[in-house]
Amino acid sequence: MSNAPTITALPDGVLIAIAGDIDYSCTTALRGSIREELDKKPQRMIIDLQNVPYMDSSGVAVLVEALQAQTKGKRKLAVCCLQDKVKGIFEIARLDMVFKIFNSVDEAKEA
Amino acid sequence: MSNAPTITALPDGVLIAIAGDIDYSCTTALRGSIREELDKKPQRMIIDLQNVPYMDSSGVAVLVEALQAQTKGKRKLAVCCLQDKVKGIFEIARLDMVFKIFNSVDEAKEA
Amino acid sequence: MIFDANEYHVQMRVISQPQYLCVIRSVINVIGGKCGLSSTETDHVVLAVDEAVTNVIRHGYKDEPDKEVDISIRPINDKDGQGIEIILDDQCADIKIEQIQKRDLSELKPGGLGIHILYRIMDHVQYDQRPDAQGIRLTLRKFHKQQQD
Amino acid sequence: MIFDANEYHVQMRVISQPQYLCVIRSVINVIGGKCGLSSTETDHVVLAVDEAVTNVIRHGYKDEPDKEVDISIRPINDKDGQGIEIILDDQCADIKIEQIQKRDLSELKPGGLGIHILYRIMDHVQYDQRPDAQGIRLTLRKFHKQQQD
Ligand SMILES: Nc1ncnc2c1ncn2[C@@H]1O[C@H](COP(=O)(O)OP(=O)(O)O)[C@@H](O)[C@H]1O
Ligand SMILES: Nc1ncnc2c1ncn2[C@@H]1O[C@H](COP(=O)(O)OP(=O)(O)O)[C@@H](O)[C@H]1O
Repeated sequence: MSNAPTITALPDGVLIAIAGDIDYSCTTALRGSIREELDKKPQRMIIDLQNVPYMDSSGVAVLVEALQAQTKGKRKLAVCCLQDKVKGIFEIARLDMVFKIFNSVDEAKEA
Repeated sequence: MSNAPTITALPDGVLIAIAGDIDYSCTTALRGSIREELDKKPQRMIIDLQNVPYMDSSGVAVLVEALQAQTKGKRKLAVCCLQDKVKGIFEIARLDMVFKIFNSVDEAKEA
Repeated sequence: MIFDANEYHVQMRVISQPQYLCVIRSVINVIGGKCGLSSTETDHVVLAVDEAVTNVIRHGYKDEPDKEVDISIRPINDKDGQGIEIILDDQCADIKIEQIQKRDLSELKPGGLGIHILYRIMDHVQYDQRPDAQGIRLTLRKFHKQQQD
Repeated sequence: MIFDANEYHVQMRVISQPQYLCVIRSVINVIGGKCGLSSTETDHVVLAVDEAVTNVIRHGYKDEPDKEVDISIRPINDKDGQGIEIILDDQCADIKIEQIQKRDLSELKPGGLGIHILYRIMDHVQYDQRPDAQGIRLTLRKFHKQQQD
């Protein structure tokens, strides 16, 4: 992940599209970008991972943080468009049941 | 290149399709396969590189050998479907003028 | 280097900066198949090694960017099967291996997944104080399983 | 390893077997961009290093599969510009650098392209007898050129 995530406003929240491998080289910056959005308390936050070929547990930690912040405020967090390897780490970390995971941005918007 | 090249008979010769990176780890085997076909003195030999993402000068040497054998016997040799990086080495080695290079197998068959 | 190249065919020394994690991943990614792992097995080992090196950088070296991580790789082909062995050596002389602990996964919290992932993915995970007592050695092994192809 | 990791961020020792050329290529491929090279420049450096290592294996070690090649990589960022330096060290004590010669390209023959490619691609190519006189050191440098992006 060498670029900042792309932030798009939604009627009821925000869509954050990340691009590139997510590992410990970028999670500090990514955490910062996502916290900035969390602070605005969006009713719905969608994290689009379609352009993320790879993620390790330091990336998962950032998502878990976001999930906890949103859940605590009774707001929604969804992730969508996971590539196979990223699906793999969700399964290995047994987080595929914890997160709301969708196949498309549209499905995540409606849920 | 971990697989042997795919050899297909043509009305007037042979089509040799190679797959995978061509470097010094496979050129001895590749040279063997191509020599076997050269020994049959095909009127036309087409070497299809569409599934070759990378080639170094040890691969180029095999092709130059084939070209020389065919030219000496007044028979044809064409290469086709070069990917960008492979085109690059032909240019760097200034062999893009020496070989007959085509964009498709069909063009190579007609030429 | 630490080992005989005839056994450990590829050895690397990488500075302790996360920007080079992707270099290490690409090496494991290319070598996995050569050691007889399936592509899914290779993907998993890539993740495991990434987690282990990240831990050395974060916890071992506390993000100091001028330390070294040594990675030694050998193909395994013996009675235990076909696979890969990867040894990570660091120079964290002040770390005791007892500090390196799997966490309980029942509670959801950010972090604490790395060691868990290591053990889930690899067939063999072993932390030792390095023979020369200058740091930690992590030995990882993964064998190819027929049915996973 | 040969160098200080603070300068040469990634160092590798690879056994002298052509099956590992692709490992070396993947490392250069990932590091090129980090050193500021464009993707075409990186592709070219990948080829140059592949040619140089192949030469060590073929000509230096005469295909003996149990020798070592050391590869040390550092990003350059100084008055000369931004780019990459790659040092190859072998242990071919019986090779004299005078034996390593570009060939005349006017005549078409198989082989003899490697050194030519090295000089066409790299901005700096230098062969030295190693300080310890145990082999050859090849120093390669490539700088990013603005217009090539
Ligand atoms: N290489 C290491 N050196 C020192 N301590 C480590 C190392 N690896 C892991 N640890 C310790 O084990 C704990 C658990 O590691 P891990 O499961 O990867 O989770 P996390 O890194 O998210 O804390 C770390 O918090 C750290 O205290
Ligand atoms: N690392 C090396 N060690 C010893 N001799 C070398 C080395 N590199 C090149 N040479 C010599 O220089 C010649 C030219 O090399 P090169 O241009 O790569 O063409 P080729 O390898 O096809 O012969 C080789 O044939 C060899 O005699």
